[in-house]
Amino acid sequence: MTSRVLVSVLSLALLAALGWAVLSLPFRPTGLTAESLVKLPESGVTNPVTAVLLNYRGYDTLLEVGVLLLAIVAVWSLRRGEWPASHLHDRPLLMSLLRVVLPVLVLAAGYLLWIGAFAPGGAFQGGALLGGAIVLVMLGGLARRVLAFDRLLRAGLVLGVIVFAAVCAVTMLLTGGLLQFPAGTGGTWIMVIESAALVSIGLTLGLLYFGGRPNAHHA
Amino acid sequence: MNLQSPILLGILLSSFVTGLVIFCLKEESHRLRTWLNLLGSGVKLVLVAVLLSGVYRGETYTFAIEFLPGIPFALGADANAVLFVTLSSVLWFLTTLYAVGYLEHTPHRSRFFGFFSLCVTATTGIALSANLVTFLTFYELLTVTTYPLIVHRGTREALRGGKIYLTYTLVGGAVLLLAVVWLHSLAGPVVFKERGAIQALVASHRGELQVIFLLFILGLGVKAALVPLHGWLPKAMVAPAPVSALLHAVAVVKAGAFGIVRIVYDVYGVETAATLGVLHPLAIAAGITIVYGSVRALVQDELKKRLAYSTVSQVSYIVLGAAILGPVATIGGLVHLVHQGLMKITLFFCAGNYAETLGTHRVSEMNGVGRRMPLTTMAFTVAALGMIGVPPLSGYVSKWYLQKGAIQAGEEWVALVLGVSSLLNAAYFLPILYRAWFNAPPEHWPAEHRVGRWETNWMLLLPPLVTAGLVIWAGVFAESSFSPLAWVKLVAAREYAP
Amino acid sequence: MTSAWAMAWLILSPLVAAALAFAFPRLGRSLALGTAGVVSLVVVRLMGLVFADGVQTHRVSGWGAPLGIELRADGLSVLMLIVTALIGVAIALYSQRYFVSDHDDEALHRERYFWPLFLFLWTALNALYLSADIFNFYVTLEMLGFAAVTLVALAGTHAALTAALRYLFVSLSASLFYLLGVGFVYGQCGTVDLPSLAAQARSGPALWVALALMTGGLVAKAALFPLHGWLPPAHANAPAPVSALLSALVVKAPFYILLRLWFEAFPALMTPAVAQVFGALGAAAILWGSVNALFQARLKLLIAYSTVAQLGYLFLLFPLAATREGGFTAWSGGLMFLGAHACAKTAMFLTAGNILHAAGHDRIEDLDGITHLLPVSVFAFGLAGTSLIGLPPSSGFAGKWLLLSAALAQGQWWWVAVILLGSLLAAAYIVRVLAHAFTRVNEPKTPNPIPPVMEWTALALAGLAVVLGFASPWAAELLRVGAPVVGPILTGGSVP
Amino acid sequence: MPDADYRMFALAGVAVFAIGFYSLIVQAHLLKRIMALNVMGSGVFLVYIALGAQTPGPIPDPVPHAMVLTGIVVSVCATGLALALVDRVQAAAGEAEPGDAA
Repeated sequence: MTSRVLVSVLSLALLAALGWAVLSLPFRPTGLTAESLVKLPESGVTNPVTAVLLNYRGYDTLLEVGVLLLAIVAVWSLRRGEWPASHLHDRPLLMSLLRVVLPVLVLAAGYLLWIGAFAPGGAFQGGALLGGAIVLVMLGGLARRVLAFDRLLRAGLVLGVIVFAAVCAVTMLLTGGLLQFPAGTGGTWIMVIESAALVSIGLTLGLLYFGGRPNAHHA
Repeated sequence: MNLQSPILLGILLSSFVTGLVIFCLKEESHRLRTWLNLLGSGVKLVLVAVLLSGVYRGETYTFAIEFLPGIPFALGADANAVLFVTLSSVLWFLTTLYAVGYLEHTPHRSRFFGFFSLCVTATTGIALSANLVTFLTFYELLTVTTYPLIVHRGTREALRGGKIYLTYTLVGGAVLLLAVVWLHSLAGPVVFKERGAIQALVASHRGELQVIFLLFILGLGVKAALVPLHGWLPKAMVAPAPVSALLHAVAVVKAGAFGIVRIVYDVYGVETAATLGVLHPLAIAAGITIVYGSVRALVQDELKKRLAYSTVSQVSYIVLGAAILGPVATIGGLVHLVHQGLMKITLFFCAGNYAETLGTHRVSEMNGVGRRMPLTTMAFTVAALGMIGVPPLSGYVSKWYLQKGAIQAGEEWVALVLGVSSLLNAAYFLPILYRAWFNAPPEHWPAEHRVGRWETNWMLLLPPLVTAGLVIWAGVFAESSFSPLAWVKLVAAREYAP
Repeated sequence: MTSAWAMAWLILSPLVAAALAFAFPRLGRSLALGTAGVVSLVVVRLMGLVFADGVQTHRVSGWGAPLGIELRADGLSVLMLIVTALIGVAIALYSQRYFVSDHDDEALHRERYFWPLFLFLWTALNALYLSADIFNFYVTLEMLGFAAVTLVALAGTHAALTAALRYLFVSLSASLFYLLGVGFVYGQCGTVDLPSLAAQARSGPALWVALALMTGGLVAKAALFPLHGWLPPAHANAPAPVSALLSALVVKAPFYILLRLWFEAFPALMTPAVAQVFGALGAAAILWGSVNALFQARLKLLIAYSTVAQLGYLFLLFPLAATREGGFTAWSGGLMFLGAHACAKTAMFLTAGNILHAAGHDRIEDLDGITHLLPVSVFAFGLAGTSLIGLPPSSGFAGKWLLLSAALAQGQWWWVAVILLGSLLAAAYIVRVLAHAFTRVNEPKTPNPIPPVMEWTALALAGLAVVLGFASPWAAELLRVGAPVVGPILTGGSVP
Repeated sequence: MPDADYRMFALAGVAVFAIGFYSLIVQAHLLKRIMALNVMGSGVFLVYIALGAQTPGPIPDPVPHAMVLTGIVVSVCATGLALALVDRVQAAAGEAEPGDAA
């Protein structure tokens, strides 16, 4: 227990230092709010957060989409997806529910993607919904059918990275700058990137829930 | 350093490339390996001959490429360099021949001859280095390439010997590195040149220069086997005979002695060193080593051990020569660099022959070997008498100059030391000669096997006869215009030029 | 090719290749080889540009700091990129044969996933070395960490998995510390762009805490003593090429960020005390790591502990480069040492992999006569050893020489003692291995055959580690471009 | 209301961070340690949001906002990876209790 005492002392010291730092920060930090609003018209979107994510700091997001793909690669390399037998045969009740809910979820995901340009929302939020939809489908007992399309799944998972990279290449050919969109076309490019990302994010989240590479007797 | 002389690089590559090629050879391809060895050492010999005549005619050779920022990797051929490179290339040729004969029908010969060639590359590199960093480079290369030769037999004993050798030499190397870096931080890139390169600093950094000199002597003294840093040498006797021969006559021990010569004459400058007051302690250390080595040699029954301690003693003659101010002593020390090499390699060749042919390793087993192996024993006798300093053999020449130089410099105690050591030399060599010639041979030798129509394999017989011949030549024709002595006089003249 | 395109190629080609290698598992090997080729060519081009017209910067999305992210390539970045490419090519070649050694499903599975993970690792490193944005550093660090951990786990043994998990926990918590630090920096300075931070040259308690948080995280990732505990098991139990990647490259990335933070962004906070503390930890790492290496029973553990020790030398750069006189000498010395260690350590781990493969074990005591089985590999091990010990003319020697001359010029003799002692200890644990290699055995066992490429890659890298010593003037030249530490290379006082 | 003082949230954030750190060290159970990491992460994100809200101007600073989104995605991936690895470790450890696996 001496170790616990030691660690708690350590954590308290850490807390003290951190609190001190917080309080010694300038009361009104000079953020980048003004700057981001000034540049907003050129960014191609009107939602400043989306502008930061896909335009000002779009490069972060490129790598981040890479990290998502890396995560699924890592999980698949680690283990086969296990699936309770109870989830492997159809569940009529849940199925009937899904018939109603799925279209709505997909629609909502699409809506979030679109609205992200002007208001809170975007590929990640939409992707989260899509992921949820996929989880439901699997719980519905369709895991077998979802995982059957190994090729298709892999294609969908890499779609985000590939399209993002392609957009980088094309726009660079046009403007000579990495992720620099031709004037006035920002919105379109962002939409292209986000729609591809939406698919990959949705699939990634759903398959992370499955927690492993498709198993022989699943696929 | 605008003038590049490819010949200097050629001298290094002649053995370096040979070594690399030999590594790649199959174990079975004896003939090819032998020819490569002889070719490599032959080419080196020719190149060195060209160099020698060139320097004699007063041409200058330099070669430099970028190495460390501001410090080139530089080769050069001053008189000292030529002296040592000639010695090592001549003796390498003979030792190669000897080693080929000696190691017939033993395993891992590709490995052996590969490292053997690299080892010689390191030695010639040490000789030709034109600045301290290059010298350090080859000095460490020598350490590394000698280890596999010492442990070649792979026995527990060999490995222990190798470990002790590395412990001594690597620690010495670290001390040397410290000395080199420190001196550079004071003096900038240190290039070897007659009369020294650091006089300018004496006034401002006297104390540091003294400490650095001490570090240099400690670092180099390990290989030069100065007492008490000599502990590795007897242990390294586990190596095969040709290796011991090379180690004692040209490679490791000699590299250490040569290094001390370089530091005294071409880095500090002997006069500068004298004004720093560091020569006298060095002379005393050398004196102690000379006596101590001889005394220890006296009590060894194992022939190679006796020879090893005799080396400890004899190599310090060179150091002693360097440590006494005055041209005559310098001549004595430098010429002994060559003479000791010739004599000691002869002795080791012969020791190897006895062991190979008759299986005799101990002095006590050597009764009558002279009758069984007259030629070998004749060579042994010449070299032993040379060591004792019997005129007109080469050993006599070096001792005479050392004696004279010491008295000139007013260091009479040195004369005493030399006298004592000569007596001791006689005391541990003459009994061997007596046994060999005048005692009756035993019924049968410990492990005899006849090879060839001579008393032993001709490849084992020829080298000692040649080197013994050289021992006589270097003594008898010492005063001729083309002898080690003549060359060394040239060096001394330049060193003490007004 | 403009520098913008060069940077884009360096980041996008391994990323796309990684994605494709996952989508089409059969293409993994060829994709890796292709990427290796492309990246090497582009790096050379970028080096040319940096030599020709100095530091190269590119404003991603055209905004530029502080709102946007900037990519930047100065001498240091290019050096790191070159080292990465060098090792990357070697690993790509070596692994062509390593994973298909035995044709069971497990081996196949490993190979299928090795390639995309390896390519992600490469992406992360290239992106990290080209970034000039401390938040972007965080993203690349995470990509790096995920790839590294998963690669360790790829070995599949219980030991490897446990080590990987420990590594993951350290890596993730360290990243969070770093991220919190970035948050404070942003709150204080309103930017996360390195040059802008340098321009502000702020100080104050918040920044102290922020820098402490980031440093703590990075030091843990870089396995600096006393936070090195996770490294030996992870590096020793991973597959050989992975061990090489981890020791040669992965631990160097956080060190690189530390240099950027302390020397470039917040030089004001680099007080002599801080510098000495870094140095002291480095010295402790050298001694602790070397001594532990001496007593390891397994070859790969010995090499891993040697990594702990060698990383210590890198941190000697802090006290020696922070001093005005001879600062740049120490700076270039330390970074040359980094490159030297990368080559030597890769060669050693690949050799260990060959020995493991041929002899079926890596117990040092049972390596008697291994020279007869694997002469090339053992020779490679020895060569790499000379560079690790720092014997001339190896690149390790060049690095140590510069560190030593800086230390002597600054009168910090205690670092001199540490460096020399470390070299001797390194010699001790390397000779310990080689001695067994030379031991004569009467009936040498017949080894499993080793694909030549696996032996020769190791030898090539070892040779490189030695001859690169002659490249040290060139390296100093390169490092001078945009270096935060200025001044000449010390060549000592000049003699009339 | 941008002129309000949100530093309380930042303090809460660092507190959460410290708590997470504590349990990361003391917890032996692997799942709890993974949760601890998530707690730490949430603390960091809270600090970012609070600092973003604290800046002057009509709306909160979008940059930390976007950074948090990035951070969340990364931590989701991290959690997924960690869970898979833990499971694999325990499978390899046989019937060992989760606690003793690492």
